[in-house]
Amino acid sequence: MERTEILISGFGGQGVVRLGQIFSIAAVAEGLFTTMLVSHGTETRGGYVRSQVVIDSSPIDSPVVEDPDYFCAMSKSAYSKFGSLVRKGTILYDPGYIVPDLSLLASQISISARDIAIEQLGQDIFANIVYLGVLGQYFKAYISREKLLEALTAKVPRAMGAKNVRAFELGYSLALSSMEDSF
Amino acid sequence: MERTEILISGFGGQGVVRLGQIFSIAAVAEGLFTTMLVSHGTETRGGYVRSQVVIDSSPIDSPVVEDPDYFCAMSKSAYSKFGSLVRKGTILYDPGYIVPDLSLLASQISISARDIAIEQLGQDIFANIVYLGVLGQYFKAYISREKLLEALTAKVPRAMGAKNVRAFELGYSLALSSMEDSF
Amino acid sequence: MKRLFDTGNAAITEGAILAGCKVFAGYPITPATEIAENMSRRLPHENGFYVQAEDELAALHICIGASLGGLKAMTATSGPGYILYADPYGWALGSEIPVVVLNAQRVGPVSGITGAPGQGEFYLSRYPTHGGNFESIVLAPNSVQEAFSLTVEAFYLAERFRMPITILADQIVTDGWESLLVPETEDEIKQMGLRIATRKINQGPEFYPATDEIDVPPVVLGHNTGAACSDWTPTSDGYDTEEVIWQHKHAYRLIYKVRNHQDILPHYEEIALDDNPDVILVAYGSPSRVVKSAVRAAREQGLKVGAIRLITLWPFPDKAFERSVKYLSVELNFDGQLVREVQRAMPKGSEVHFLGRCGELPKVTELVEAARTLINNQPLESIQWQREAW
Amino acid sequence: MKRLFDTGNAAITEGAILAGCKVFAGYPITPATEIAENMSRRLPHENGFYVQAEDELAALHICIGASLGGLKAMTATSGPGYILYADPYGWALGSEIPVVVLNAQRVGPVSGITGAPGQGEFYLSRYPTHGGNFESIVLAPNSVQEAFSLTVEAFYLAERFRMPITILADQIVTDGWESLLVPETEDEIKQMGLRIATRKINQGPEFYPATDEIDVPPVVLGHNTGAACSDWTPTSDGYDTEEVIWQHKHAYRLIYKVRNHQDILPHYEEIALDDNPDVILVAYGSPSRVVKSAVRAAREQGLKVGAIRLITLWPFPDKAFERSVKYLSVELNFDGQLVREVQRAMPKGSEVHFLGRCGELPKVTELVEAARTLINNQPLESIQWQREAW
Amino acid sequence: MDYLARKYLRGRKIPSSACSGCGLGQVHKKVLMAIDQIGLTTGDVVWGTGIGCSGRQTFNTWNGDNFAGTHGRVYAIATGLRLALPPSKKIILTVGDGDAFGIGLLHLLHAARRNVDMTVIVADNFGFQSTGGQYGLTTPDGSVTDSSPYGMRDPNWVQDGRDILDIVKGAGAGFLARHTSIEGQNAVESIKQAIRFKGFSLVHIIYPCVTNYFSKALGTRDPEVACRWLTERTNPKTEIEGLTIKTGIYPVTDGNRLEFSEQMQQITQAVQREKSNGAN
Amino acid sequence: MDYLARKYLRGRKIPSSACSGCGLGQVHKKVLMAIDQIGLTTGDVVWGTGIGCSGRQTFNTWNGDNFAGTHGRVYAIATGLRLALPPSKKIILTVGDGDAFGIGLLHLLHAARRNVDMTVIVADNFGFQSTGGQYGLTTPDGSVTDSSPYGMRDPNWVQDGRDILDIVKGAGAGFLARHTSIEGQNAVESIKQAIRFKGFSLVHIIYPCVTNYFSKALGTRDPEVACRWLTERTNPKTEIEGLTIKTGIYPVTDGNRLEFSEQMQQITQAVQREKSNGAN
Amino acid sequence: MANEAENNRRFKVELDEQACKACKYCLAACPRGVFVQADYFNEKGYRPVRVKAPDDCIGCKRCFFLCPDFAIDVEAATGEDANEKTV
Amino acid sequence: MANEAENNRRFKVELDEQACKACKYCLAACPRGVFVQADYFNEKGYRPVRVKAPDDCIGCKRCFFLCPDFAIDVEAATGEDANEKTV
Ligand SMILES: Cc1ncc(C[n+]2csc(CCOP(=O)(O)OP(=O)(O)O)c2C)c(N)n1
Ligand SMILES: Cc1ncc(C[n+]2csc(CCOP(=O)(O)OP(=O)(O)O)c2C)c(N)n1
Ligand code: SF4
Ligand code: SF4
Ligand code: SF4
Ligand code: SF4
Ligand code: SF4
Ligand code: SF4
Ligand SMILES: [Mg+2]
Ligand SMILES: [Mg+2]
Repeated sequence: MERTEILISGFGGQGVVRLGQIFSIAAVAEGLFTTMLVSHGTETRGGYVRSQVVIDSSPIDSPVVEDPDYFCAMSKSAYSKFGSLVRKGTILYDPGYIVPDLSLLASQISISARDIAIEQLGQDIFANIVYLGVLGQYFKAYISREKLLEALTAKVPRAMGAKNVRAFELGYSLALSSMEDSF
Repeated sequence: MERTEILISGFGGQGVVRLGQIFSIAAVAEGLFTTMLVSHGTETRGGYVRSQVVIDSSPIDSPVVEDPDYFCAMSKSAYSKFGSLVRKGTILYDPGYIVPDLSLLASQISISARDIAIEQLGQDIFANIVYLGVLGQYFKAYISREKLLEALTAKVPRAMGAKNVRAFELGYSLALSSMEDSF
Repeated sequence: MKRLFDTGNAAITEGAILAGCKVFAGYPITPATEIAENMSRRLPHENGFYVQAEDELAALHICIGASLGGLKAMTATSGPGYILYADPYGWALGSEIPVVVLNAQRVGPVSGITGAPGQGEFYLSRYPTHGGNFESIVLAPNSVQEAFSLTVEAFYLAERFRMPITILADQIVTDGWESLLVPETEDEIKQMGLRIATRKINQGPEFYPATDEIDVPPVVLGHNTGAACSDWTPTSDGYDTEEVIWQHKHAYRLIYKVRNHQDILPHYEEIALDDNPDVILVAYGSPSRVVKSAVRAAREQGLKVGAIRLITLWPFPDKAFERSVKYLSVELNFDGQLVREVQRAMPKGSEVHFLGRCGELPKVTELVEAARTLINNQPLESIQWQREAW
Repeated sequence: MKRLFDTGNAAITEGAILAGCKVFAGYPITPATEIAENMSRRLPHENGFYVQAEDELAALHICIGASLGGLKAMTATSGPGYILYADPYGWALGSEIPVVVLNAQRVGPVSGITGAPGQGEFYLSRYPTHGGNFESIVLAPNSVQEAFSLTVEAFYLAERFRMPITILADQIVTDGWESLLVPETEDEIKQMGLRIATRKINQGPEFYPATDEIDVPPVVLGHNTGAACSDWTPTSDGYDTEEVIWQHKHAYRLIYKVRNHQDILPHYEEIALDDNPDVILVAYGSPSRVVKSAVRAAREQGLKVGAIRLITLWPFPDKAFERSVKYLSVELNFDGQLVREVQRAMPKGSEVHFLGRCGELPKVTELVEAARTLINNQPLESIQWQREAW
Repeated sequence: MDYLARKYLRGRKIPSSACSGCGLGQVHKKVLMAIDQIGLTTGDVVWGTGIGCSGRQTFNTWNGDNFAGTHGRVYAIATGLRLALPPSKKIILTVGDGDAFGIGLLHLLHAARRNVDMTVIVADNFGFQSTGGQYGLTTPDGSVTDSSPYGMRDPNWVQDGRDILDIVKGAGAGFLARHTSIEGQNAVESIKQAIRFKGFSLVHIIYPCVTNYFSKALGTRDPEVACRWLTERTNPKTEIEGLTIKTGIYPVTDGNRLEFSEQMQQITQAVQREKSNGAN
Repeated sequence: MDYLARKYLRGRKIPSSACSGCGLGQVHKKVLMAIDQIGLTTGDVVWGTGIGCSGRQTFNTWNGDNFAGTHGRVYAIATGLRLALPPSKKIILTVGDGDAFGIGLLHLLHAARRNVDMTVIVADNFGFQSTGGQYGLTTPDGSVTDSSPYGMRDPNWVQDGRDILDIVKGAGAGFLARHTSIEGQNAVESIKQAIRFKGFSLVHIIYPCVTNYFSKALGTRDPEVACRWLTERTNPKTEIEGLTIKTGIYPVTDGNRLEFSEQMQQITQAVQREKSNGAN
Repeated sequence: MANEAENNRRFKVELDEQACKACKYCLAACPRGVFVQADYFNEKGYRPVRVKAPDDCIGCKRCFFLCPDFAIDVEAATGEDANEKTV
Repeated sequence: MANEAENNRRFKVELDEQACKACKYCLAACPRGVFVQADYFNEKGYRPVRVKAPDDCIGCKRCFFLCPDFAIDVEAATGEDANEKTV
């Protein structure tokens, strides 16, 4: 597997870090080298949160995502701040927060994670796990569904286990219609 | 006047610094450049105290006394610590504390300041001002008796003024019999 | 061997515990707080103690007191706390007491930016306290795995040199997540080249010998050895003295026990230097990861570029800079600190340049362009900003 | 003009009062205590205040608070107190508040020797706090007269650069007694080249402009200008921000307001350099007095020796070291600090050597012999003691 | 923005970046109500803050002059500022519990000893919250926090017979009071008395941190649950296990000491009088 | 040397380099008498000191293990040492008034809060004497010293209704007492109780500094004059102007708190017990 | 903002919906049920509380005291400033 | 040191004259005038106090309590250690 960069960003409390963490744990379990950088605005909640994940079959030098293959854009400010960074990759934006800027180079796919979470699971906090499922689809060749679910159940409170798995499945089976290129 | 170095040392409370200070104030009053370094053992009383005075008609570079022209040795430990430093100069030792080591290069003159102070003034604390008088004799050509007395009275408590002047006169008039060379 | 995905802070905690750390005293500060949190959870299981101190000054003094009683101890902070370590750090240097100090550098000065990386304490880690007359040992990890291994190494060196050892990390290394291998058996520990030293006790009567030898057991109180250690210049049996000759011997020992044993300290890493490159990038900590990517990217574009990655920052490895070449120091500060030591150590006829960023890592593209600019003998862009007035 | 015979500490007090110092907050420590004592006696007569703080950290913060309210302020300490200034020193750097800080260096590390001279804080005075991204201004007097004039100059520079200025003295300068001339009239002040700046008040709205210009009035609170200053990176109107772009501007200003105005800082002194001597002694502070005597003594013995005496230590005057020659750095420490900057700044083909003493000044004879040894291309004796094991 | 914010605060940081449900704003508002009811203007007050959530959310909200000190040091800066400001100018400091009762306690006690005219508002959220929620000096015994996963056992300043206000009173503070952020006008009245007091005054106000403290200690971020927990323990009629909060004015022995900057002026005047009539 | 010195002290620093007439030795001797009368040996006590006259004169006189901390920090070092030493080992600290009540007060109060088993002997000579005699936190109001040439007006910790022992008591100290160095066996009895007490104990002992304090404040270095001054003001029957010294045991509210290192051990054992019976 | 037209009320309750962080202190504290949480999101992504029944307000100012974000004004409708009169 | 021969005394007072710093606490405190200041100097340059009238000692131990330099021992002459019995 070549060096692949994933950028995930939104506002505090959306589980941006949790999403990157679960995905990475699954990658490590598959024997891949993985790095994740987390940065946020101010010390308190509410600022922007960004996590940069790099996955590679050989040791990773720079952990900085400079040319993301995938960008999970989960809030308006994240999209406007990092959208232009994506050149060859794909922006997976949540229409619940973002009106896409078509002048951007990257191909863009709408992932209505927040609405799916609210409609199917009653709370928007599961949107990040819907995204997990979507990423799972893109990386099917390298990271198995089992390893993703294993990592997911290990990381979420037991009481919320079922709803999280449900959210994952919804993302994993989401029709990515306007997806131009697929692995 | 050439660069002239005076070393004064004894134990805490003997007025080693006061002696150097009064002598220097008189020298400055005569328009001479003067430096004085003070160093002592530990922070508390009782350690050795040393003052190094340099006098010159032009600005002084090194304030360190490396080859004293005069060494007022006022205690046993001071004499044993610094006696060997004096080569071309004269050691003025107080026999009340010191048995002179004749193997030393320097010419040595006994100044029984402590005994004079006790016998004539009832207290050994005036020994340092007897030494002031002795130094006054050696520097007659450069520092007047008036400037020395002026500096003395300005620096000692008024109540002790008379006794201090008396101690100075005793030193100033002391027969320095074994004085080989004189200014 | 355990395969984990965790942060530098977690790796540091596991490394310390593997090395035998029994006391962690600290004070919360971003980005080092997680070490304290991990320790408060893990140490009780290892018969160890987590102490939350009233401030950083007390935190390092509490660690030193524990070490003085025979327990291995560690503290961790960032810039604003590191300067409050100066007093205890000096005490541990002078009394030769083993302790490990971690500084997760963030953007300064003052509170600067709390959650972003900086490298503003390069010189302060050499002179973390007043007075001079001592040498310092400072190790700089650039990954989660190395944060683990250098923490184990720091405890090892602290015992052998009986002195404080600084781990100079930055926010990317402590907060960053990476795959991490943790040994579970003695063999695995050896395989990973990890070194662990057990605490010996100085039985006296000579507690402060005027020698440059290491492996002199530290003073440990409570074993009735009649040991004495203080903030004053010590005689060989530990009395306080104001004599210059004892101070001279004390300085000789504090300086040369380190300078005469640099061979056992971790060595710097050379990257693509075999073909005498035109430009050598110099870095430590997280920027060195981007530097490695930049060397590969530059080589792909036909630029003869290499790199030197420092691991032991102090004593500064002069012998790494024997080549006469253009050096480019890449640092997370704007005033340029590492660059001055490269300029001092490099042979005459070479050039030194500086690329400073702060609060974010430089981009691979930026470093490749900088190398190209130098190869073409043009001035670096970063120097222009001096004339820019916003 | 008054002709006095007094100590460096007395001269510093008079210089501060002449410059308009109204608040001295300090904590007792040898050898700086006498400044506090003089201030407690003199300031009430000048409508000023002496405050004895609970520790050095509070002392410099109290000075900064007074300056923040519009009063010129100063504090003084030695090594063990200077490290406790790191937190407030950083605050004054970041908030650009004028204040004068004196460090009377004594022998270290830790409590070392209290009443003897050292020069262990050369690098610490450049990096007195964490975080980097700033330049420092450090002045080093070598006599009682210069302690007086550089204290006046420090207050002047503090106002124009609106930042803390460090006077790096040593125990010989502060405790030494010398003849001292003190001006009594405006003309005499001008004759002696003394510069005094009055305190201006920043009316906003731009309190932190991203410019390298000096003479930007400092923030003063209590005049209802709506001013804001903090420990965080400031926007131009003083808000706290975590944005990297503002941090970049803040760093640019803290570095380049100093680097781009070095011309108004006191220049180094050159001694007997006209005939391109074989050896140049380099020193600051009290050792430089012995160096001057040694140059004359060496010349008398036919040795072509000169000297460079630094007055502004930081920013380090690289241009003083443009000659290709053998340099010998004479310092009051054993680890060698000034020597590293000479090695960094000197041109190719020159050599640098180090002669370290501590707790006492070197002898003139020792320096002359060292110069002779270097002229004869032999190794310096001081390097041998590394191998000596007592 | 309400009328208080429009009258006294700068728009840019209102509403603050505090979490939803954070009680800090309630503390902030009570201080502004006290200032408003005394009739002070922005020019009458220099506002200082510590760091952390309390510092970050109140710094540069005041439309007059203001400053933020480093952790625990604002009391020393204010002491120096006091010497330079005219006595009429008020100094009001909003700080955190860690700032005042942890790292800054030495400077706070010495400011009280010197009776420096300042009003310290300690916004107590039961620990170091801006660094992620570690226990502090007022965290209720047994609480689970990020740095006490097995329940906090470190003796605090507010239980087991200890009361930090006792210590501050012993240092010489002239006016002390304790309230919670969810109390009403009675808390505002205490703050008014503190601001009016000519010397060192301190008001300890406990407010709910829902994101860190209450979410870990009570397992919920719901502000209502936090309010109920606080109300139950404030001046409880019945015996209740764990922390109880007695609010109101905390009696001090003698409130009319000479103020610090006045005492300093008196020394200067006495010395100059003595010199002028040639006494020495 | 007398029998106490022969039994417990090292010859090299006895007699100390203290000035003639300095009362520090009297404090030092009372501590040794207490140790002797309890029946402790040099192996039972680790002795720590501050710096200054009190530190310099007592450091490395104890023939067992001993250490000297930097100014004001020995309480923090002792806290760490407490974790490593067996509970039976006593920690005794001899420190100065500036060390304990000035720069070191934050660490001292937090050591008391944690109830760390140590005995702090504060040797109070009314100021910073080793640095030449500046006024300190216990210097009597109005005293002329090197840093108060016009008479000290800075409020201290021991007059005007303030008592530093009140503050230390508020912090949680388990045993407190005050004596002067010229008192007799009653002072030794208090020190014995302090050493026996399992937790934080402090004995404040005032002694005459003849060289700096009394020479400037009373114009004489004569120890007898200093003794008379102290005796007049110790437990005075009649009203007397200025500082008075009430000696004896200073009542604390509750003396039987869990000791710091015991509490730490309990956490470790509780956590390991819970883990072993698979609770989490 | 609340509707200006209803001027026969004794108290005017205004709630700044963009400043609101949906903490619902006001909602829980109001004895008259004047508030309700909206179903739309404000700029910051919170579903703000809005004034549902302004007429029922009795001017107790509990909401004003408890709102951490300076988002609620309660004034006596008759123009004379109700804020001075304390509860 | 005090003369060993006088063994019919109830208390033995020993004074280490080299350790003495002539502070005269003992001299002032002794109710029986047992001490006097010598006219010679000891090594350190002090004129030490010496035991003038050992017989008059009543073992009150005031001198022992007040001597800052561990220079005085007061023991019951009958060998049984007087120090245990406190004043
Ligand atoms: C010397 C120093 N140590 C640590 C920190 C890190 N720090 C930043 S905010 C904070 C929390 C302070 O707690 P508190 O004063 O209670 O404020 P809160 O965040 O709880 O409102 C800390 C410890 C710092 N800024 N400076
Ligand atoms: C951080 C620091 N500040 C100042 C000093 C200087 N200093 C040395 S001894 C001393 C006096 C301390 O007074 P106290 O504790 O009362 O001891 P004393 O000398 O009076 O016995 C001081 C301030 C120091 N050693 N360290
Ligand atoms: S972390 Fe707690 S105290 Fe800080 S802003 Fe959030 S709720 Fe308020
Ligand atoms: S200065 Fe005072 S306290 Fe210090 S040794 Fe001398 S008499 Fe004792
Ligand atoms: S003032 Fe009282 S009744 Fe009116 S809206 Fe607010 S809480 Fe409800
Ligand atoms: S109290 Fe204020 S911030 Fe909270 S829901 Fe009500 S209006 Fe919104
Ligand atoms: S024990 Fe009492 S009577 Fe005997 S010498 Fe001592 S003071 Fe005098
Ligand atoms: S009390 Fe002790 S030191 Fe003082 S005079 Fe008597 S024997 Fe000598
Ligand atoms: Mg808090
Ligand atoms: Mg003292």
